[in-house]
Parts: sequence; C-alpha cells; structure tokens
Amino acid sequence: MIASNPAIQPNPAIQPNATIQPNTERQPSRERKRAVSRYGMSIDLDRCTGCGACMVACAVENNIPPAHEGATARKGITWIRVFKVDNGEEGPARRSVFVPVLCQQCGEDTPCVHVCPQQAVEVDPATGIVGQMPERCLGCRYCMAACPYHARFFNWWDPAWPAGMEKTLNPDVAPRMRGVVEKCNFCHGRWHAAKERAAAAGKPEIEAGAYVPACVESCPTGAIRFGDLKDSASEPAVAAKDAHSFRLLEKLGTEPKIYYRSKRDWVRQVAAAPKPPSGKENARG
Amino acid sequence: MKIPVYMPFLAGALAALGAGWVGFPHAIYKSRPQPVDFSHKVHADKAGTKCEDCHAFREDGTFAGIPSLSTCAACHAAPMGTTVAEKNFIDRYVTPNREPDWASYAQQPENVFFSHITHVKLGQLKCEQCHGDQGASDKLRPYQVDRISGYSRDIWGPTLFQSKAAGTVPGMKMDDCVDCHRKQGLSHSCLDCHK
Amino acid sequence: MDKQFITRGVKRCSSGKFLLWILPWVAMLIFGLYSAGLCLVKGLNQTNMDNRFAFGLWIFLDLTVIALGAGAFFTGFLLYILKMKELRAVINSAVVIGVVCYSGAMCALAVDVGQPLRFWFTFWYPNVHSMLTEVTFCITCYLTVLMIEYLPIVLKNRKLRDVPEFLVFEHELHKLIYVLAGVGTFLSFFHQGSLGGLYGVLRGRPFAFREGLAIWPSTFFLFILSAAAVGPSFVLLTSWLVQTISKKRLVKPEAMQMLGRISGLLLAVYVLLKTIDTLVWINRTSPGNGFPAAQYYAWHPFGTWILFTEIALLGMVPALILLTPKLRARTGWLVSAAAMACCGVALNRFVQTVQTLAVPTLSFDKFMTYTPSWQEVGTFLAVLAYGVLVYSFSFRYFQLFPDERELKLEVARVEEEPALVGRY
Amino acid sequence: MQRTRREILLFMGGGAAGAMLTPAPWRLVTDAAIWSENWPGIPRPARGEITARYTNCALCPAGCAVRARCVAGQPVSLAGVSGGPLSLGALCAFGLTGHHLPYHPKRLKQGTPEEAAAAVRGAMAKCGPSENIAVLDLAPGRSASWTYRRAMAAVANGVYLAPPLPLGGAAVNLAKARIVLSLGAPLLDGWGTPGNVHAARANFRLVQAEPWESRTAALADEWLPIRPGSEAALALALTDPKTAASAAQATGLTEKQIAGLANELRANGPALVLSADDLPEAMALNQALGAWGQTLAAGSEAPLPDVWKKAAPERVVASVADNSIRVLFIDESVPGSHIPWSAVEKKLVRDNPVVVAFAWSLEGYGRHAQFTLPTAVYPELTGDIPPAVDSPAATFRIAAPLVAPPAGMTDPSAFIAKATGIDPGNALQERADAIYKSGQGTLFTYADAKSTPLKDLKPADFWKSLNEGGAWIANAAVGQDAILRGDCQSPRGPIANRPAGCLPANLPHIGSLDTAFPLPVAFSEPQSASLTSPLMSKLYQDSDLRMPPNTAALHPDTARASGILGAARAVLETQYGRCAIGVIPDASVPPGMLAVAAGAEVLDICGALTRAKVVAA
Amino acid sequence: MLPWNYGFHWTAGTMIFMGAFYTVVVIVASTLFSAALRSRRALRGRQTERIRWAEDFHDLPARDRQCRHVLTGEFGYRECPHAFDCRQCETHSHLVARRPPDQASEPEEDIFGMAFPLDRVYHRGHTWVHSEPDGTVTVGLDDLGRRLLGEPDRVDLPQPGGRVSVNGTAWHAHKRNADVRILSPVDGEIVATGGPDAPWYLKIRPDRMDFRNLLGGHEIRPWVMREMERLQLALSAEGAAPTLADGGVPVQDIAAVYPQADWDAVCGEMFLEA
Repeated sequence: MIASNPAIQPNPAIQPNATIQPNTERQPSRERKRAVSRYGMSIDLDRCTGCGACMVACAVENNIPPAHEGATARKGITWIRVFKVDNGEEGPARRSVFVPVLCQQCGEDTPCVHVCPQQAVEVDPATGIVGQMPERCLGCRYCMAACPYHARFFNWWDPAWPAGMEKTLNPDVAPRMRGVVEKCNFCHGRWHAAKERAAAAGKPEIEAGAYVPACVESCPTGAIRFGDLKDSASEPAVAAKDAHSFRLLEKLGTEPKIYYRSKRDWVRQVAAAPKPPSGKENARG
Repeated sequence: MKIPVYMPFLAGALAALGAGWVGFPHAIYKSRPQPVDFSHKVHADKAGTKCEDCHAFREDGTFAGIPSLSTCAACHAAPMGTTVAEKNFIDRYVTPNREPDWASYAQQPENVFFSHITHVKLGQLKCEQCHGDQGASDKLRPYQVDRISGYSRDIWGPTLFQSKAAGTVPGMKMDDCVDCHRKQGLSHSCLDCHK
Repeated sequence: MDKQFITRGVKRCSSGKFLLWILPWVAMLIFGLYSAGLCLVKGLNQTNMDNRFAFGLWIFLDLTVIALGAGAFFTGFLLYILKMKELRAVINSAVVIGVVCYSGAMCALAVDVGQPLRFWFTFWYPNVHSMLTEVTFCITCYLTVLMIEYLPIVLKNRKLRDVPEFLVFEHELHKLIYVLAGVGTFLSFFHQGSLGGLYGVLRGRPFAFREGLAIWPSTFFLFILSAAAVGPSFVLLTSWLVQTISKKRLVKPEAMQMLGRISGLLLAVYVLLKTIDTLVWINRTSPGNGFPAAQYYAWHPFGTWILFTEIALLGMVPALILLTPKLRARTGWLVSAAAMACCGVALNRFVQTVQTLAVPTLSFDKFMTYTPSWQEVGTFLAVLAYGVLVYSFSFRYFQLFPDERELKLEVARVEEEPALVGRY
Repeated sequence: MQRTRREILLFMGGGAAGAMLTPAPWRLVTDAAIWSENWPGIPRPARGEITARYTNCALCPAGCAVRARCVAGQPVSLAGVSGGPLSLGALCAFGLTGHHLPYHPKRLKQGTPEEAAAAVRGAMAKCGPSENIAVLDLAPGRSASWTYRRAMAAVANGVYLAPPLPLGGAAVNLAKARIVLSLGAPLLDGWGTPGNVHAARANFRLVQAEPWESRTAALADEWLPIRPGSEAALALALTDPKTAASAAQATGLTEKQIAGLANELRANGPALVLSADDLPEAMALNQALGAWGQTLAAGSEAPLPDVWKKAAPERVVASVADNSIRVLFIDESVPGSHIPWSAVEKKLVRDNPVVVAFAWSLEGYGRHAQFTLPTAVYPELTGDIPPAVDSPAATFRIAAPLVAPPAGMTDPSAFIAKATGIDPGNALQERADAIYKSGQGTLFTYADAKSTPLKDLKPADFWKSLNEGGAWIANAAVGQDAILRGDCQSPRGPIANRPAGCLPANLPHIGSLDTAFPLPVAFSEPQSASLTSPLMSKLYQDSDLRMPPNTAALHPDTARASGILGAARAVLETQYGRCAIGVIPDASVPPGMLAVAAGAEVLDICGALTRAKVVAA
Repeated sequence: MLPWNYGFHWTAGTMIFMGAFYTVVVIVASTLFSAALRSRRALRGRQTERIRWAEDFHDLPARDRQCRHVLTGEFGYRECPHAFDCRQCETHSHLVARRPPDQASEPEEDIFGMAFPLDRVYHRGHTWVHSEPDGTVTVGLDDLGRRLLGEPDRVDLPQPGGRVSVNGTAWHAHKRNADVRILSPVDGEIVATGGPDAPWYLKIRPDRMDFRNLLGGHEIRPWVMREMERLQLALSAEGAAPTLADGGVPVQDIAAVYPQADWDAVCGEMFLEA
C-alpha cells in the first residue's frame, strides 16, 4: 500500500515545460539495449602473493567496518577473501598457493537469486552483476546456505568504526545495518561513479577501463584483472579461453564469471570437489 | 437508558478513523523552518539567475546541491535590498561567516545513488520535472521530516497514500523515479539507483 | 476455585497441584524469552551461528516441530474428508498439537531472521520461485486456519458455553469445520513439501540437492510423506504421554491402534521411496555434480551410520512394528515404535539442515562443526515450554478427549459386579 | 454513566477495526522497516566534492606514490599511482589503509612538551664529559635525520644513533639481476619497493633457501627447504666449496645440490644474494659472485645543502659505551626498524637518564621513556622519505600532509633543534634547493604522470610539484653530488671490499646450536613495531590469511618439546628478554623453529639472528 | 503481492501462486463469515436451547442415547435419531400404532420405594407433566430427581410469561457443587411458578397437548430401573460405594449419603447434561 504506484499525474503547474518528448524517450532506451555487458574477472594464481591488499582495499571501498572484537574468521565480513591452499603434502614436498575467493558472479540462474524469498537478490541484465539489496533483505540467510562459494556474509553486528574513522567512509556506498546479508557486487559504487563521469562527458555508457573494482586496482602484482566478457579483447575474455584457466566447482553448472589461472597442475585441482579428510586433520573450525 | 449493542463498537470505529485520518498525518511529521527566509522568485526575477547559477555542477560532474555561503556572499556581502530578511541573513550568517543549516527537501536516503548530471545531461530533464516550481516560490516551506523513518516529506510522499500531492510539490518517492524510468525503459535492477 | 471452567464429569487435579506442574515450565519459558529477547535486541551475534553455519538449531527445531505438527492436518483430513470416525477421539488434541507446533515454529523464525521489523517484506514483495516464500505463505495461512479450528474447542469450555453467542457460533463453525480441514490439508501439503524443497533445490549444495518432478525436488514429496507418516505417531505419543501423566484413560485403544496402523503404512511407503531416492542420489545426482557421494560420509562424526539409522533403524523398524497387528496391540511396542518414527523424522530434518551445512563444498574448505550458544538453546526451550503450557491449559479446561467421560464410566462399569452389567 | 465490560470491549474492538481502515498502522509498519535502514549507530558518510590528491607513502622507505581519493578534502581511499616511477602503481595493504592511522583508537593525543624540555635542559646541564647526548633515529636518511646529525654535531659529546642500514647501506639493482638467491629474505612479501620487485620478478630466477614455506618460497622458482638456522652455512659453502660437506650436513641439502646451485649462480648471472638478517656470508657471496657494480651498488642520498655538511656521524647503538647516554631522544614518528629496548637501555646512565620519545602511539618506546611527545602521523606529517634499498639512484620524495594534524602535536626536529640551540630552518625546502642547484636528475609528477628534467623547471615549480605529489630521481646510479649512504658494512664486520675466500673462520652462529635458545626466529609477516589500521583485522581476525601481531606459528612437535602443546598463549624468551605471545600450531612450519608475526612487544626482544625459546605462560 | 508492488511480474508462476493464495484467503474468510451469519440467524430464531440440547445429546455416551423402545425390549439396540423428540419419529408412531400403551393396573408404580404416579407422563430428564383441567399442565421433578437434589440449595425459576421448549432449560437447580439445568418436557408459556416445596415447579400453557415425546405407562418401570443402573454407574465412577445394588430403597436425600462424591458429575449424568 505504501509502495503503491499510481499513474503519474503530470503536475499542471509544470506541464508546459515538463513534456517528455518521444525523441528523448526513444534514444536512451535504445542506447541501453545495445550496451549490455557481462563483467567478469580473471585471477592469476601464479602471481598472487597472498599479501591481502585486495581484502583491505575492498573493505575500504565498500565501507566494511573493522572486525568486531567478537568476530572470527567465520563471522567476519570479507567480500574477497584470500585462502592459503596447500597440496596436502607434508615437509619439503609441501606447496601452497593463495586463492582469492569473492562472489563468483554466477550466470543468469544463480543459486542465490531464486532462493531469496523477497527478491533482495537479482542479476542485473545490463551488467551481469549479481546484486544484493541490503534494504530489502530480511536476514533469513537462505542465500548463504545456497551459495557453494561461501561468498555471502551476514552482518552479525551493527557496523561500528573507531571514533573519527567514519570520516573516511566512501560516500558512494551505503553502510549496511545489522542483520542483513551482503556480498561482492564488483564495487557497484564505482560503477555508479563511472556512469556519472560518463554522463558528465555526455556518454551514455562506460567505456572499457573506466570502471575497475577496488581489488583489481589494488593488486600490487596485477594478478586480478577485470573486464567485460562480451569484449573479446578484455583480460577475462582472453583468460576464459586459456587452457590453464578454470572456474570453481564448474560441474555445478553455476556458470561463474571469475576465471582462475595457474600453470601448476596441482593448483588447478582446487576447482574440484573437496577430497575426504586425510586422517585426523578434519573437524576443525 | 438502554443504548444499542453496536453503539460502543461504532463509537470506537469512528474515534479510530478520526485519529487515523486526521490526527496521524500531522503527528507523524516533525517540522522545522528553514534558517533563512529565502525567495527563489525574487532571485529569479530581480537577479535573473537561472537554477544552475547557484545550484551548480562541479567540474567532475557531481552536483553541488544547495550553494554554500560563499556563493551567497558573492552578491550579499553587503545588503543589496532593504528587506529585513536579507539584513538578518547578513547579520546572522554572512558577517560571522557561518554556513546556514539548510534542510534539503529533496535529499534522498543514504542508500540511493542519484546523479543529477545523468538526468539533466543525458535524460534532458528540466529541474521543474522533479522539483516542481520551487524556483518560482516566494518563500521556503518549513522542512517536514517523518519522525520514525527520518525521511523528508518530499521524498516520502506529501500525502500518506499517493506520492504526488496536488499543486506545487511533486513527490520524490521511489515510485516517482520508477514511473519515469519504466516509461523510458530504463529500469533494469535495484542497483541501478541503490547503493 | 477454577472448577466451573472444567468440563463437567471429568477429573482434574487440584489447582494447587496444577500450579506446581506448570511452575517449572513457566520458569523455562521466562528464561527462554530472556534469551530470545537478547537475540532480538543485540542481534544474532548472540548465537553461535556464522557465515558458514548460517542455519542452526532453530531451523532444525522449526522443521522438526512442523513435521510433528502434521498430525493436525492429517488427522483432520482422515476424520472430516475420509470420515474415519474413530479419530474423533483425538482430533481436538491433534488440533492443539498443531497450534502449538506451528505457532512455536513461527516464534522461533521471528527470532531467527536478522531484521524482524521487515517480516512483511516476504508477503509484499514475494519471490514466487523461492521455496521459502511458499513456506512462509502456507505456514501463515495454515496457522490462521488452525487458530480457527482451535476456536470451537475453546468456546466449548463449560463456562464460555453459557454465553449464547459463543454456544451458537461454536456450533455453526463446527458444522463448517470440514471446509477448514480441506484447506488445511491443501496448505500443509504444500508447506511440508516446500520445507523439503527448501534444501532439495540448493544446487550449490550437492549433499542436499535432489532432482524431481517439474519445479519440485524429490525431497518435496518425501517431506510430505514423512510428515503425514509421523504426524499420527506424534498424536499417538502425546495421547499416551497425557494418559500416563494424568493417570486416566482418554482414548480407546482402537483409536490408538488405528493411528499406529496409518502411521506404519505411510512410514513404510516413505522408507521405500526414501531408499530409492537415496540410491538415485548416490549413483546419479551427486556424482553428476562432481561430488562422489561416498565422500560426504567420510567427514566424521557424520559417517554412513547416520544414513543407516535414519532409514533402517528409525524408519523400517518402526514401520514393521506398526504394521504387525500383534505388536501394535501391545501398548509398549506401539508407543516405542511411534517414538522411533518421530526420532527418525527428526534425524532426517537434522541431516537436511545441519549436515548439509557441515559438509564442505570447496576443495579447500574445512569440515565445520557448530554448537549452539545458550541463547539459542534458551529460545529452543522457550518453544518447548510454551508448547507444554498451552497443551496443559487446553487439557485442563477444554475437552481434548471427547471419550474421556465415557471411558471413565466404562471403568466404573467393569468395576461393578457383573450382576448389573448388561442387564437389559 | 456506568459502562459494562462488554461495552468497553466492543469499543476497543471497534477502534481496532476502524484503525485498520486508516493509513496509520500501515504507515507505522513501513516506517519501522525503513527505520531499520538508518537506525542509530549507522554512520552516514559525508558528501562533498570528490578530488584526487597525491603524495608519497611515509610508512616505509619504499615511499610508494599514492593517489588519495578525497571527499571535501578528506581522503577516503588510497591507491597507487599507475605509471609512478619507483613503485609502479603498487601499494601494499599497510599503504592502502594509511589514511586510517590518524583515527586509530590507540593514538597518543597529548603530552607534556614543556616539562620534557625542562627535564632535557636540566639533564644536559649536568651532563658529564664521559656522558653522551644522543638521538636514536629509527628511519635514517631523511632530512630530519640530517637535522638531528647537525644538532648532535652542535652539542658537545652528541651522538647520532641509527639502526644498521639494510645491506650496510648498499642499494640493490633488481632490474639487472638474472638470478636471485634469497636466504630467507621476504623478497615478495614487503621487501624493498613491492611494485619494483614485482616488475623485476619476471626477469630473474628466484631461488628461495628457507626452512619453511614463506610467501616468497611459495612463489619462488625453486624452494630449498633447509634446516632452520643454516642459511649462513649455505652461503659460506656457496662461496667456498671446501665447506660444502659441513654445509650439507647443516642444511640437509646434498652436496650435489649445493654444488649445482653454486654453478647456477655463477653461470646464470648477474646474480644477487639476499638474506633475512644481512648475513656477512651473504655479502661475501655477493662479493664472490661479482654482484658489486652489477646488482649491488653503494646506496646514495639526494644532494645536501653545504651548511649541513657539519654533521655528526651515523653510529650503531652497539658502538656506544654502556651507561654513557644521559639524554636520549628517540624519533619513531615514522615507522622504522626497531632496536630491542634492552640493547638501548644498557647504554643509558644509571642515575635518572632522560629519555624523550616522539611517537604517535604508546606502542613503541613510549612504554619505556619518561616523556612521550605526540607527533603527527602519516598522512598528517610533513617529511621526506629515506631512499629505498632497491633504488640504485638517489631519490627525494616528500610525504605531503593530506590531513591537518590535530592541535598539540610536537615536531621532533624542531624540539631537538631548540634543545640543542641550532636553527632547523625549513630543512625540506633547503634540501630541495640544494637538489635543484645540483641541476641533475628528473622530476616525476604524479597528477599528470610526466617526468621533467630538472633543468627545465623553476625552483618554485620544483618545490610546488614535490609537495603536490612528485619524486625527484637522480640520473646516474650515483649522482655526482649525491652522498654515499652508510659504509656498505653489514651489521657485523666490514665486508665491503674484502677479497672473496678469506672469511672469518667458524662464525659464531654456525653449528653452535645455542641450547639456551634453541629456536631460530623467522619473521612470517612484514615487521612493524607501530600500529596498523584497525582494518588490517580483515587479514588476521576476519580471516586467517596472516598472523596477528605477537603470535608465533610452530610445529606441533616443537610445541610438545616446549611443553605448550594445545596452549593458545605462551611466553617467548630471547637473550633480550621475554614477552607473551599467541601460539598457532602449524604443521607446515618445520620442527625446531618459530615463524613469528612481529609486534612491538616481540620486536622489543628480537633483533637480527635472534634465537628464542617458548615456555608455558 | 499486488500488481502495483515492486517485483510483481505477470508470469504464470505468479498467477498460480497468488491465485492459490487469494483463493485460500477467500475460502477461509467466507467460512468464518457464513458461520457468523448462521449463528446470527440462530440467535434471532431463539435456537439457542435447541442447539444446546443437540450438542449435549450428541455428547452423551452412546448407551445413554438409547431409544425408548430399547427400554421396553422392542429393539435390541437403537440410538435415538431425534434427540429424544419422538414427536417427529415415524418409527415411534408405527410402534405405538402396532402396540398401544396398555393402562397399568395400579394407580402408581413403586420402584425401589419411589413413587411414579401413572396419571402423568415422564421426561427422560426426570420431570413429569400432569394435565390440569384448565387446559394448562403442571411440571415437576419425579421422585428420583427429587431425591437426587434432595433439599436443593437454590432453585432459579423462570419468570411467568416466559417460554420453555422441549429439552430446553426449564429451570436451574443447585445442590452442593451441582449446578444443573432441568430440561423442559413441553413447549409452552409459563403461567405460574411453584418450587421445591410446592407440588409442582411450573404451570405451563402448552402450545399443543402433544406428549408423545414423554414416557408413560409400562415404559416407566424399565426406564427407572435403567436410570437406577446409570445412577449406580455415576456414583461408582465418583468412587462412591454403590449401596442399592440389591434393591435397597434410595433415601430421601441421596446426596447426603455420598458427601465425597462429585455431585455435579452425578447430576449432570442423571439430568442428561454435558
């Protein structure tokens, strides 16, 4: 009832100059229809040093508060999280790799979209970005149970920053309240800003490179690359064709838009399903 | 005397209806006057200024919104007219160089990303289409804010039900945005406008 | 002093004794409400749930309780639609159980969501493709229906009955009760199923994911079946409990056995289908998603024993007992079989909710364990205590077992010397 | 008139029914839901004009170029400057969160400068002939450092103390290296200038000889898991094949492996050898491999004003006589290398010495000093950045303030200059002028990513650009006017131009497994004694990517041997003292060593080549 | 939920889902509504008493719902389909036609020393009806009923001019914890009221002189015997030792003999009240 949406009564007072001309009406819609992109990422695991720059850059960009004193690795909010993964060997034979995991931005029919009871999750047809609406979210956490990548995070606490530090918040991103789910949305605030800059320049669309998520920008080794998968020249599009690239849990058919890449054979195994525990080293966490 | 059974029921219903329709719409809003008795009309007619002269865009395309004191002081360093309002303004704000605490009727909620330049430059909308004939108003309405949600009345629907009030105040509810966006075939997802 | 509220001709303990009985439950309820309050005011950080264990004790509680509450709809269905007169003896009790279970589950859910103030979003902006939407709608509607079904039971209270309006309304409403029974059956059918679908549709969780018919995974139908199977068992169990605690005969043994038989029959079908489903899942669904099913059970402590216990020990065995007339006739067997059936379904819900989340999906995941915080347990207990209290009061003041009076005279009758019995 | 209960009930019922037909209940429900979006405690980010400002990061000698995104002047996020000359657009996790430091909850807000000054005056007055007045400068090589050296030169028996320079002041030219042997140096984890290292990484083969799989080892072309504490032995064996046998036994490698590595280093040069603790053996090996002039050169500083030439020499703490320092100034306003306090303490006179620390938090020496005076912190402070170890050319970069420091902050150099009666002047500008006078080198400005030869600039523009985010880089590896840094000596013993082969026999730490402190300490995280942004908790609390400060990872066997198996906390003990640490059991750390994440407490008792033991708390 | 809400799509899924939901809502609402309507009508039509009796009868144990012709042995087992209102029972009229009630020899039956005069007819709720010459009838408690209540603590009689209906409440009697409704044997208007001490409780002008629903003549003995048996049952159910199994004479005030018995239950049982 409050969300009711009666037909616009054009205001008599502003009628004369407030006519939406057909030309202004057609033009942008056509523009939009042409410009449909599918943003994606490629992550070169052979370059990732596990420094964590992406994680802090993400937190800075998206107004994610510092860890609450009660927070743990299981209750914390890290839209992108770097895992240290080893080949299961002990001693000299042991080898490790760092795997940054963020929302894999699955294809149209993501595991999370159709479970949300109130359409707080959606795939933006114009960008292919899986969006989460904290204002619409009820906090039922069904989507978290549905996500095989554990890329969704619940606000167990109200967001809190040390006194004065709230001055450093990013105005393009709204802080989330306690009790809702949030996740990586490819720094949507930056997408808005890029859109606005484009508009200021009179362009209806963002051109390649004008919009890059914080983790990509911050990676000191350039391991994370970002681009439009529809644009065959973009890094991810190239990576997608690379023989050495893979996607996590591809067999689930979730069609992620994050492509990982490694020349090391054992590293590419992280894409597969988990192996049963080797001995007593389970039941941790 | 014997009153019919339904009488108390009816009385209760009427009382509630009265309270709900007459009392509540007033009670829900908190109202405060604007710091300065400002007339858009005067500035438009006498000074012949256009909206964007004061409500300017920055070079990076972001919208400056309500002009800062410096913009006003540029002309009003000393009284130009003879009105009491202007004198008060100069004494209270210009001379001590204190920013007036304007309340923005159209301030959208934190979770909305609204880009003026997109609508003005790409959408080719006139200011009036959303802001009504604010520019021709002779004085500033008091700023009304919802006591619970803390939203300005303009963005939360001038009346409790339909978003557009008759007259000079066009609503700036999400409904109004969405109406126009649907007409233009521009509504794709929540995150188009929400952040 | 509350004599005039108690149905004429039935014995109820003194109000002092009753007070003693409810006291511990009230205490438990207060403690529970306190912990639930903490979760509401301070947020869900009070719980031990986390991003990996997004669901915990409460969801398990909800699923189980709603499965057990299925007795309400199913007994109603059998009595009013299929006209199984014997079940008239337990229908009121079944309705109260239903009310208790469903309202309890709703309360638990209200605490479980992060933003209770937005409870109405699901109704206002429903995503019709989400099983949870279906669950929310159906459960809410069905709870309403149950409340309406509960109304006649309340109005039939001896004192309220003296008010003509109540008397008449109760009478008229009861005449239409079969409509509500029908609606209730329809709703229950869907939400019980959707509760199963809740996990069956999780493509991202191959442990829970199942193929099925059209939009419904197999768990949808299995849940309906298991709920229908265990509902009567739970009614049976409760009646037996009340009989033992109140030391009265309340239900004719025939009625009890009938419940047992129905339960056993459905349970048998359920176990059969569940077995088939499991086989399909192990050999086809799970491997198809790249997850060899064997590995799920390599994460201790959730070994294959859990599968065996769920299907064979707590499924097949009680089904057989309930289907064997000889055993069914023995109260001991009957009741313990019913109890086993209930445990079996509870275990099934546990596997669906907890084990699904515990088993890792990414190759570098850890196997997760989780122990509920005292606030969670407290809320759990609150629901329990609430149920016991509502049932106790209903039993004391309303006529839950219509045959009670007759059975009482029955007892007297056999005590009489045979001279009088059946003289005419 | 007497109302019956029934009527009251009816009235209420009517009220309820009527209310449902008004907007009130629906509006209240909606408002409540909206209120949950902006209820108290959820901050509203400030809005305003968005600008980009540039500066250099002062958090370590890398001095990476920084672009700050500012809202109404307030930086809200930092990023590297793509195309920047030295850091090449990279910024580490610490740098990315630098703009939070001014708001750190543990920041030191006020001090007592007057009392400190008085105490200093008093102490200096009764300073005996054999006693010293000293400045301990944790980040030498800044213009401020030169102010201190001038100040110490101005007073009798003034001493300028600094931690030993990395590589004894030598500079590394990674671009020239084709093979790099790293003896446990965290080459890919915060060593030198990250951007520079990662850019050069493609061109050299990296061999990491390290007991455990550090981040660098994980990404090295070859990882040689050697026995803990046997780095020196390996280096020695690579220099002098005669010791190969003992080295093989010490390191756990085969003699064949060692020989192969030795050949590789010689064949596939230019080679470079780096070590975690600046082992003299490593420097000797560089010497032997002919790294000098190729991948190693004497480090250099930007030209100085002539008036600065009269400066006290740079000395290491160890070189001062015990119980001789009466007045000690410690400048830790910018993070630098940390010297165990006990090592410093024993240099102080016995009868109440005066120690004045300049710090922005009480986490460092402030815990020990009588006076701790609050200073500005990056990005508030104004100062230049010492040359980076991997920058062969002299550089001059100013960390220009992005935020105004709060009131009541002390400027260390002003304070010390006042105490010693010299005129600090505007050191930065004087230096800039001196550089400009030298007329060589180029200026790179970040805003427009342009580099301009110095001679094409006006002095004012030069100074202006330096303050708006720019870097001056000398042309040649050693500018003719640039002055040599340090003596290119390693912490222990000169090795600069020592002929290969003749090495001090059995160096103290080879083979001699110290039984009192059996466990060699390897730093698993970049060392930092000073506080980091609260947001760094993302890395070690909200996730387990890194270890929290003052924790040690050790093999379960080590834990068992130390009797702390299963304990979450323990006590770390070294020759310098003891402190409480967190313990993380980790099978990937080999037995017999500690992988330690350093915090102020740990650094207080851990120096170079420290061995330690852990005991139950 | 509603077409103008955000996120509402005109898709088949939505149609089906919402359709089902609204159908359910409508059904439930209309059920409640019609129940309310019907009860309003019932209240208007003074159906309260009928409904109460219907429910009470329905709740009686099957044994107590036996047809009067079972008492006389014409049937082995038959539940009364008309809630003890034989006036609309064909079976009854047939049987009566086939076997007209024979006039007993004595003027009154003496059963267990209780007097049941045969000049009147008896209701199964232990009231009798006696026709008066002036065309009215008097209604009173029969001997067993009298002894059950003994000296009642209180009796609430209706106002003269009020109406009573068959099996509806005639008056209330209180004894110890017992609070019983005495069922009326006839339809009619109350002319005068007596009481426990008067020979009759109510003088009623009946609508019709139709007492087919009442017992008389040879039916009385078997009926009373049956009632005695029920009384015994009731008493023993209340844990009171039966004393008149061997045909002992019930005392004037039975209640006094069983002070511990739940008299409410006993009376409820005997006066056919749930």
